[in-house]
Amino acid sequence: MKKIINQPEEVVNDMLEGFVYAHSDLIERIPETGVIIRKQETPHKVALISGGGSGHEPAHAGFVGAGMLSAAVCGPVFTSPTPDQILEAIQKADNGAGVFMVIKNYSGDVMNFDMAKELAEMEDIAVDFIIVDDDIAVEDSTYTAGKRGVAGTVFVHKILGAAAENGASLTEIKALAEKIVPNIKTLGVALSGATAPEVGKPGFTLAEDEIEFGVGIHGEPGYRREKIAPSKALAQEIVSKLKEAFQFKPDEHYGLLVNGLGSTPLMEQYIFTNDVGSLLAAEGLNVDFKKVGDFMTSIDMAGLSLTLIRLEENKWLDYLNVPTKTIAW
Amino acid sequence: MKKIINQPEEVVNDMLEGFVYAHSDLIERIPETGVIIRKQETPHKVALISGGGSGHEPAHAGFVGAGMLSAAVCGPVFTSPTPDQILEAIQKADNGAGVFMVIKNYSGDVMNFDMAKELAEMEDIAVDFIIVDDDIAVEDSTYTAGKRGVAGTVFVHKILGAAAENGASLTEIKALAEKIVPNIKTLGVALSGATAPEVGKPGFTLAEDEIEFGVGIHGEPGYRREKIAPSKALAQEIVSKLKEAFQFKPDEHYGLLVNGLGSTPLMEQYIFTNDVGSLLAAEGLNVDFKKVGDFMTSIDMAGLSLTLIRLEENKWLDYLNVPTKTIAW
Amino acid sequence: MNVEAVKKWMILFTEKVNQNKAYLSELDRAIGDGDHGMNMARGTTEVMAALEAKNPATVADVFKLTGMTLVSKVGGASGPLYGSAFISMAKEAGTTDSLLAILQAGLNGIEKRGQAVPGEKTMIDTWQPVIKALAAGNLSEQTIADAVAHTKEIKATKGRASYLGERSIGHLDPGAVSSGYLFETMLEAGVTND
Amino acid sequence: MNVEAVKKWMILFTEKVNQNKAYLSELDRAIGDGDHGMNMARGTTEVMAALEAKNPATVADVFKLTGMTLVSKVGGASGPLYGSAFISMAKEAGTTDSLLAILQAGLNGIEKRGQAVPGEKTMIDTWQPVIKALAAGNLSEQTIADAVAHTKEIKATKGRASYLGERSIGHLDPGAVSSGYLFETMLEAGVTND
Ligand SMILES: Nc1ncnc2c1ncn2[C@@H]1O[C@H](COP(=O)(O)OP(=O)(O)O)[C@@H](O)[C@H]1O
Ligand SMILES: Nc1ncnc2c1ncn2[C@@H]1O[C@H](COP(=O)(O)OP(=O)(O)O)[C@@H](O)[C@H]1O
Ligand SMILES: [Mg+2]
Ligand SMILES: [Mg+2]
Ligand SMILES: [Mg+2]
Ligand SMILES: [Mg+2]
Repeated sequence: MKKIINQPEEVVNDMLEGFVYAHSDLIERIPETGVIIRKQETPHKVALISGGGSGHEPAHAGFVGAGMLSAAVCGPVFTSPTPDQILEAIQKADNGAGVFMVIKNYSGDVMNFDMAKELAEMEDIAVDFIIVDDDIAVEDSTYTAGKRGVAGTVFVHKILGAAAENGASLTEIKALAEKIVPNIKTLGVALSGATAPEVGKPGFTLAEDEIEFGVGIHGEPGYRREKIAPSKALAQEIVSKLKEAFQFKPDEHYGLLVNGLGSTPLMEQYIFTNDVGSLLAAEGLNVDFKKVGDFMTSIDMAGLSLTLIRLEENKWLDYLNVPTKTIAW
Repeated sequence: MKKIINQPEEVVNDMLEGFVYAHSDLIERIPETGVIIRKQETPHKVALISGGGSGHEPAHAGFVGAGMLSAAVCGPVFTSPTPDQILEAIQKADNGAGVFMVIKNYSGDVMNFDMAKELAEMEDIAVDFIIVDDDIAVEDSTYTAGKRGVAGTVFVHKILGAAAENGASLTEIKALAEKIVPNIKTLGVALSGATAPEVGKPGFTLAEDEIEFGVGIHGEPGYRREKIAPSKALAQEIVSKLKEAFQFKPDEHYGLLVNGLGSTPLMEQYIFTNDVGSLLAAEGLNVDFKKVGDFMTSIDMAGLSLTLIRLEENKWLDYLNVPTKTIAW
Repeated sequence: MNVEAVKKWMILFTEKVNQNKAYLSELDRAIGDGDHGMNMARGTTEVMAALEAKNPATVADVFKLTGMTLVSKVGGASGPLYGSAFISMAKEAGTTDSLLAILQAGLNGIEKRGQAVPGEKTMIDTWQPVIKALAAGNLSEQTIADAVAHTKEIKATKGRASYLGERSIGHLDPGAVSSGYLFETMLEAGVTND
Repeated sequence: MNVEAVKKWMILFTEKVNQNKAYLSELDRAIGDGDHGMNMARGTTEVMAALEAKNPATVADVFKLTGMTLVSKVGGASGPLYGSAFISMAKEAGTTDSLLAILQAGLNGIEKRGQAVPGEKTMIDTWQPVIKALAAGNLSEQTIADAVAHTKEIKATKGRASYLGERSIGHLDPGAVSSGYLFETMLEAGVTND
């Protein structure tokens, strides 16, 4: 493991200190916690909070700011934050209009945020939440933990953040969340595993000519390993799976997010984007919104994911387009 | 080499196509060229252009837009673009107020941009330029090619871009450029070499526990190889070299840019930023501007660089802070 | 139930977890994300510090402090699960002295929090057979070891390991192993039903 | 000077560069950025296409088309340098038939464009000795080979290799090697002073 760090146990603290140092105009850290909170909160609006384990930078702290999150709760690397930390975020972010939590579907995140909600309700803070489960690599069934929450979560932050900034109530945000989440789907491909600093070795290893489709953002395994193929072929595989999941119909409107997993250069991300664009055009889809870059990473994993959102309402596109004052959107 | 690409010879074209597909609201490509040009140019202002070999994404095309560049000329990977391509950019970007070129100090870039200038002048377009040589890893002397131009170039784009947007004349921009460039200095450290797709293997290789200080952004060698050390120690080495080059005096005002070289995750960049911040504070410096992320990469090189700009005038800070409409600033 | 025995139990459990920190993480690396040892070691070490600092007087208070500490220091899936177990055990210990009833309350807490049932390759697959054996009067190191070992054969349907589907078979569940330590040290500490 | 011989020269040079593309890049990987073979192959191949398409009638026109094509297709450092060389040679060829004067004009073009002088480990260190030998009437494959080989001993002070300082010693300069091919094929094609 070759990393620019100090003590592996201190990576999250050191990183958050650097984050606050670099962005003190926009955000601050609640002392002694992993909570990053925006400096100027719009009064009387619903507070939107998110979080999870660290290692997904710029998520989630990079999305704290006007038009997106009110606060992000940063747990240890790949480990959900604890309910007391989430509670701190809820208490500080609440403006009296209630708090909405965006939770990625991982057992740990769901349980910890749920406990925090119970604690907050004991203090009469109105809390609601949505569980994002956009990763179509995993089969959904009532007998499993269900699909995982991955890069599509960033669209949820953006759209709900814009709605909250716009004055939507907690009930309205919940309703909007329940409408958009089923319309967001993601599939990723990894070229290498991620190395968590305290673990010191990659979560999985791939041969020099191997890739894996459908990996999660914590090194969870995917659905198929195979020989590396040209970008066009990777795009083909991923788009075809998304096509099946969405049941593409010509003339539908979509937004796309090509998301680097941590160590894949922009050059490759744009080449892949180009191939995806051709395939979506061939399906007769309108792609009204596009975003390319590192948004929800897996530390130093090489690879990328493609997220599509079906824009069932024009309003969603407006929400995606409205400017934010955040570090990473 | 494991990369998400199609034909290695086509990477630049494919990437530019993806770039245009993703950002058609802001930029366009001059057909059959590697020139990315902004869609809405502010009338009657000096056009600012830059460019060089590809492989430094998001530089330079990511900085095309209101408040920064008018156009970026993208050559083959790590190879300067040719004078005819640069001429196209000059011709299309010119608004009648002249064209200012920001050139990184590499023999190839200097010669090709210089030839383009000669060609443009034959068409009565007023062209001036600055050569950026911020890399203090290389000794400057009249007997060498001089210091290289690296990540500090992004500060030049930002400051001159803001000045141009503000209506500065070609002469004023030249004068400003000559003032700021000697106040910008950069030093980098690599954890791995970069692999150009057509070359297929890294420009240099480092052992699993080795790093190299002072590498250039095309895999040019640095000044020292040594065992990997904690982030604090890397920051110490780099800050001490910058201290010597600037001759830090307490209470001076600086801006900083921590720049990832391509495959180094944000987690590491922020940890390093935190260590740099402590060292600069200990020197009694005021750091009024901070930027962290991938700005001038070297394809998939692991490592980062630290750029400091001494803010001799308040105006420079204002120029750094004014918002842009670009993809990557 | 003797409060000193319960404290000893917590001490022995912490030691056992810390001795096996790397092993637990290694098990988790195979079918999860490789942090279960780190999570449990961090949590139990904090429990030790809290118990020393506050020196709770009753069994219920020991369990409560343990549960609250685990909830606020472990994170991940195991934090809320072990935390909920101990908090439920604390509530039960306030009204009864029966180890069986207390452990059953703990299991209920886990099941409620994690929405899982026996047979899904989780810590529940240690807790449930242990409680059954305790009820039948034949809880031993062997019954615990058997329960833990049995998780190897199960296909995971909850927790991170469920993403592996069939490929989770053949691996021990890390949470089941750490729960095995919990019950082994319970026996060692002499915490018994009577 | 014979226009057919000059065209043959360009064809042979293109072939030689393409045969040695990997070798030139390998030389550049050691002390530069590994693309000299790619750059020169791309450029000369385009020169071939341009010469075939336009079929220029005079020596000056062949040089001019070659120079313009190299300038607009090679990029990097070698593009403007070789381009300037051929464009200067074209100008000279318009007024004289002397190979010596023409090559000297080419060298002047390189020196002006690159601001370098002999002894800096660049292509100039092939051009200059070759021209000197031609003037003395003893240009041969051997004098060319010697000039190229000599760049091994020089410390680079221009171009990318200069960043290596002392470490550039012991390596051939890629541009000097490709210029070696230029003059070898000039002899092969029978382009001579008379
Ligand atoms: N829903 C659940 N119900 C019961 N136990 C669970 C559940 N989900 C996970 N577990 C247990 O938690 C263990 C993993 O804990 P840990 O690695 O600390 O958390 P994480 O999975 O968040 O990294 C699993 O081995 C399993 O025993
Ligand atoms: N200033 C200069 N004057 C003359 N020749 C030069 C100069 N700079 C570089 N060269 C030549 O160019 C060659 C490198 O060309 P190439 O690799 O194609 O370009 P780049 O260095 O831009 O990658 C060197 O080997 C050297 O011979
Ligand atoms: Mg975890
Ligand atoms: Mg080059
Ligand atoms: Mg785990
Ligand atoms: Mg080269």
